Amino acid sequence: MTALTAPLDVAALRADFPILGRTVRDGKRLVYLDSGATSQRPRQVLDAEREFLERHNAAVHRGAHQLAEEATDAYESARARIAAFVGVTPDEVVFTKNATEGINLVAYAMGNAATAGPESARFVLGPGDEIVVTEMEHHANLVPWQQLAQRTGATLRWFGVTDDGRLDLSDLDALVTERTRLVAFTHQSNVLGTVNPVAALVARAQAVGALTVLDACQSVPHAPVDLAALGVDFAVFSGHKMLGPSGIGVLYGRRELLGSMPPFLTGGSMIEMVEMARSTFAPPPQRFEAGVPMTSQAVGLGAAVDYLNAVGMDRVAEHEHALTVAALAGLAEIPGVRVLGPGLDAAGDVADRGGAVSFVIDGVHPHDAGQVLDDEGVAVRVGHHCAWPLHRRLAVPASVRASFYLYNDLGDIAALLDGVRAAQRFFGVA
Amino acid sequence: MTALTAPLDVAALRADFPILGRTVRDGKRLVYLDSGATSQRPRQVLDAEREFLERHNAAVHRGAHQLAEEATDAYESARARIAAFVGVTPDEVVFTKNATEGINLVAYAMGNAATAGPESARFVLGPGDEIVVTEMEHHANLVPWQQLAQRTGATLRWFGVTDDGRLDLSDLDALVTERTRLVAFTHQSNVLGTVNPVAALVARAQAVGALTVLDACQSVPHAPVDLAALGVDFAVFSGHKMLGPSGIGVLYGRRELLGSMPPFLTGGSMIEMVEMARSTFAPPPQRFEAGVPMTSQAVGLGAAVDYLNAVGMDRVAEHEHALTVAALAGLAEIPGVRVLGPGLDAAGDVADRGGAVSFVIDGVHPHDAGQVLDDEGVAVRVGHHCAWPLHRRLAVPASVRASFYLYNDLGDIAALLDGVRAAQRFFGVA
Amino acid sequence: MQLQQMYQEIILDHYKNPHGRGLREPYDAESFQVNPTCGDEVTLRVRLAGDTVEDVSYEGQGCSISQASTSVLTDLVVGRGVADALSTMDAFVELMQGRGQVEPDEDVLEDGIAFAGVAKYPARVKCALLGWMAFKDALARTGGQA
Amino acid sequence: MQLQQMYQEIILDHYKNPHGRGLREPYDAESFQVNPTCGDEVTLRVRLAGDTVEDVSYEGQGCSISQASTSVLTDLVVGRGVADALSTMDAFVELMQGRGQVEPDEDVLEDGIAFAGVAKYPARVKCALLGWMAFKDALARTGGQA
Ligand SMILES: Cc1ncc(COP(=O)(O)O)c(C=O)c1O
Ligand SMILES: Cc1ncc(COP(=O)(O)O)c(C=O)c1O
Repeated sequence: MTALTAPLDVAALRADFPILGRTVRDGKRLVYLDSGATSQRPRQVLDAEREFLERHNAAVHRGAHQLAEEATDAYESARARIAAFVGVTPDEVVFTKNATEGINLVAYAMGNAATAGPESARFVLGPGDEIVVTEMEHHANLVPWQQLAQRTGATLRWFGVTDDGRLDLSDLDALVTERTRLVAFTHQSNVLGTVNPVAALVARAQAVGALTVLDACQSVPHAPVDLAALGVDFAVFSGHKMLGPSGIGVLYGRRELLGSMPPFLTGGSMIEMVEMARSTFAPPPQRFEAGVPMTSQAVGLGAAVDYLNAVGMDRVAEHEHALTVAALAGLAEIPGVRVLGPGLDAAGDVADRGGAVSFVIDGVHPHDAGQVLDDEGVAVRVGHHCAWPLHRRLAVPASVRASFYLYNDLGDIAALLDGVRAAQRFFGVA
Repeated sequence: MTALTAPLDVAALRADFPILGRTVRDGKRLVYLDSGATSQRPRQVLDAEREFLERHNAAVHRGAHQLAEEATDAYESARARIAAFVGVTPDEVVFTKNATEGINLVAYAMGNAATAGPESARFVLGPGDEIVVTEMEHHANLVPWQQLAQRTGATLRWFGVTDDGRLDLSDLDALVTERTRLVAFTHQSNVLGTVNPVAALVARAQAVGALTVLDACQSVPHAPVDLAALGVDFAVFSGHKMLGPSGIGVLYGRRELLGSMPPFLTGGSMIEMVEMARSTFAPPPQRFEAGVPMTSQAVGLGAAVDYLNAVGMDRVAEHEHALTVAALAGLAEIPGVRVLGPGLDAAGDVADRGGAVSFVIDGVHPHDAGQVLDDEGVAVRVGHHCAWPLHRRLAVPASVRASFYLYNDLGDIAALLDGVRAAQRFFGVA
Repeated sequence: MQLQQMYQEIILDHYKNPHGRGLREPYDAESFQVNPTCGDEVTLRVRLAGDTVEDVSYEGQGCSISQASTSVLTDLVVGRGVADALSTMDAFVELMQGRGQVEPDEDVLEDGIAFAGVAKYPARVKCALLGWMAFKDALARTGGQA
Repeated sequence: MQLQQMYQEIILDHYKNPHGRGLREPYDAESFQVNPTCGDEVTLRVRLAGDTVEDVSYEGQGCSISQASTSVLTDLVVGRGVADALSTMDAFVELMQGRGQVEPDEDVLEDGIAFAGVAKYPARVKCALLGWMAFKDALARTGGQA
């Protein structure tokens, strides 16, 4: 891959992240390869949130005093910048506490449609209706749909995964049919790195009139994503995976869908009129933001988006691609290591694959491998990474996952590879 | 009331709150009387969150590396301190994004009980069952129950409010009966300041086997509260109203109830076992905390609780009581001002009343009064304060609310009274 | 004191002596609008004669800003063509959402220019627009007749 | 390198050569336990003779810590009285939850003392307790027989 733009100055970026300067386990340099679970925050994000709290904090959309005005402006300005970051309009962006809540929001709103007014009819599900997911979903994009099916009597079906970690679309037309009401799938697998063919899935879903829900948790932080251009109906992502605060996520919904969808959480700030016996509800996005929201967290996420824009998402993606290729190449050279998900092609490159590299080591349990890596200062994740069915499909109970972000460099990859070899030595398998 | 303890050194406390040092509207000193909507944060809380993010940030309960260990410890230590603050055990404390989510959690879990296993049978609601609320509830403790009733066919009933702003319990036995499955009520009204007789309500609910849900949003921040001693089954409160971060709230549930209640939000970290077709769930509190949680926010709320403990909740309550008495006395002297909720008795004191003072001014709309106050630097809230039915009951469309916290002093009350007089002058009614 | 900027004499005059207040018959369409944060409300009726706004009548409760702006509204639209009234509305909405950056045109907005100061207080913009939203909605409800 | 503290030779020995592994008949009760974060699992059977733990047999997959601790478990409880076995379990649980602050008693825990280092790694405590939780659960399931 030829770099289209100037490469990242990782050393300069790293200086923005205070935590990367610390050491772990008796003075080892911290090699943080767990950004797929949660990313670290640059000073700019921490400062933005603090400045808000020290100067402008107030309840938003509820007060008429100056602080309330300023807080509301900061909150709505963040919404506008975050919306622009993913190519949509502000009224299509709902703040949630995390991506998980966003998916649950859609699932519960669909459940609520049965007892809501006629304008929500298109969301009603029942026996005979089908929801389609994939075998590579994070639990967050699987369990809510299982539960919705259980509550409504709808049927859950799913795409399989091929041995090399791609979605098996061979039965696309048999799986997504006139009975399908919703197709929920991940943009990029948090285990395999696999980037799924959104266009093909959306086209088929649209052809049968099914709604689409995109889990963009692992794509939006790592590459330019234009949700409107992708044509999905709903999408979710989390602030904490993209340099922003924990406690905030985003649900994107197409305007006309949010406009006719019944509410989920109810309470203050999402109403139009309340009487003791009944209530009516505000237009979106307020309809879906009950209670005092994640105010400073929205401001922090706005700053994270500004930071990513300044770096350039194209460059972030290229940088992570280079790290991924290096990791795959390095792991391929270590006997007894098997990578889950797409590997390098004959040219030493790989397409449609992001920077989550999960692997197993013959004779070393992932937990034990992780422990050795930790002892070397290398933070990876071990387990099934909230994708248990995928691990069962790949016939491994668990795996080691290294995941990359803009602050990682080739030295981090080298540390990972050294750690893997150390684990093999420690457990006597090399 | 005789002070039992040394009074607060408000000037010293104020120095901990950076925002209180700012000015508004052309150099006016900020007089922040909107803590009932959201409180301000002391430096100690901001520092705790920042220290966590710069040193220990990681996904909790998901990783085996050192940062993940430290983050998990910080998160669970916060849970333990927050639980102790309200007299309960850590496994009875569920973190939510705000109090509103906590109430919705209980309402939705009850809705889910219909399709969950037999162990959840006691939560199932249907036609003929009744839910009892009060006319003074915040929308957050009203609309979720309206919606649950709508979804399940149960009936919503409610206690009325007397002219002086107390709960009308004259029909307690007629309202809470064998048909009642749940009684939800506020501990302290966010409009009237009224502190409700929890013991009487809990006793009656227990006598008929109904669950109780306490909205403790306005009590836990302002007075010592022992939820276990109160005997309620569930309670909620929000971090942002008690010097803590936005984006975090607490649901307390009695251990045996949380243990048999079906989940609400589903996804990562709340499961026991996941297959494509079905899942089983972790014990509480994890069962109710799906997805990456509000990690740094829990740490911040832990620091807020430490701060409040250091000040002493008894002293906070006494201090606010003194401010409330001063405000009520001062407002009583201004012709044309009518306070909603309990006023001073003959001895110039008032019992069972917290520091939210809402009022109307003859001839000056609350919005206009709020504007004049804002112009003087006094931040109050105007509107129905998310308690629209209560305002309808009191025959006013809206009111002005001043609400107090530990950082307010008698000078702030004087500014409020001056502002009210200024509003009367400006609109030619005095 | 910035208050005078917001509460221009014109606004206070309309507040104290509202024009066209009261609900009148006959009318072609009625709209009820409410401000969800403060409970302020307006019921507004529109009577058309062909393409002309023949009468606007209203009733409601609210702050000085919402009451005055509805009063100004009747001055600006009664007796005008529907298209004309709508373009005046657009100008007023633009002014109100302009954060104090929009220069109002007195020829178009007449007394409405007094609301320029209100536009600097975002929380009050909804107040100023309450009656106008009711007018817009009522016009839409006249449907085929317009 | 702190690793050696955690992975004592005794642990690695039990891991490589587990004692009592395999599922055997007859048994009075069986328990299946899983670690929800990593998918490690154990199926464990208990056979009582009166008040004595006659046999513990097990099968499963997991890391060195969970495998070794289940192996140590069989050494510590087979042939002991139920009450005895449970108090040994309590001592082991106390050690594991002690964050490295609890001094293990070799007379009670024998090879189990090797896990003192694991107690310093909270994320691994669940691994060390997996087999023990299965043992406790299986014992409970023997019900009236015990
Ligand atoms: C009495 C009461 N209940 C519930 C709430 C809702 O709290 P939150 O918006 O933090 O969920 C509030 C505050 O807005 C309140 O004052
Ligand atoms: C692909 C994917 N989907 C969903 C989630 C859930 O995100 P959150 O836990 O922030 O809700 C994650 C991360 O944990 C993820 O990687």
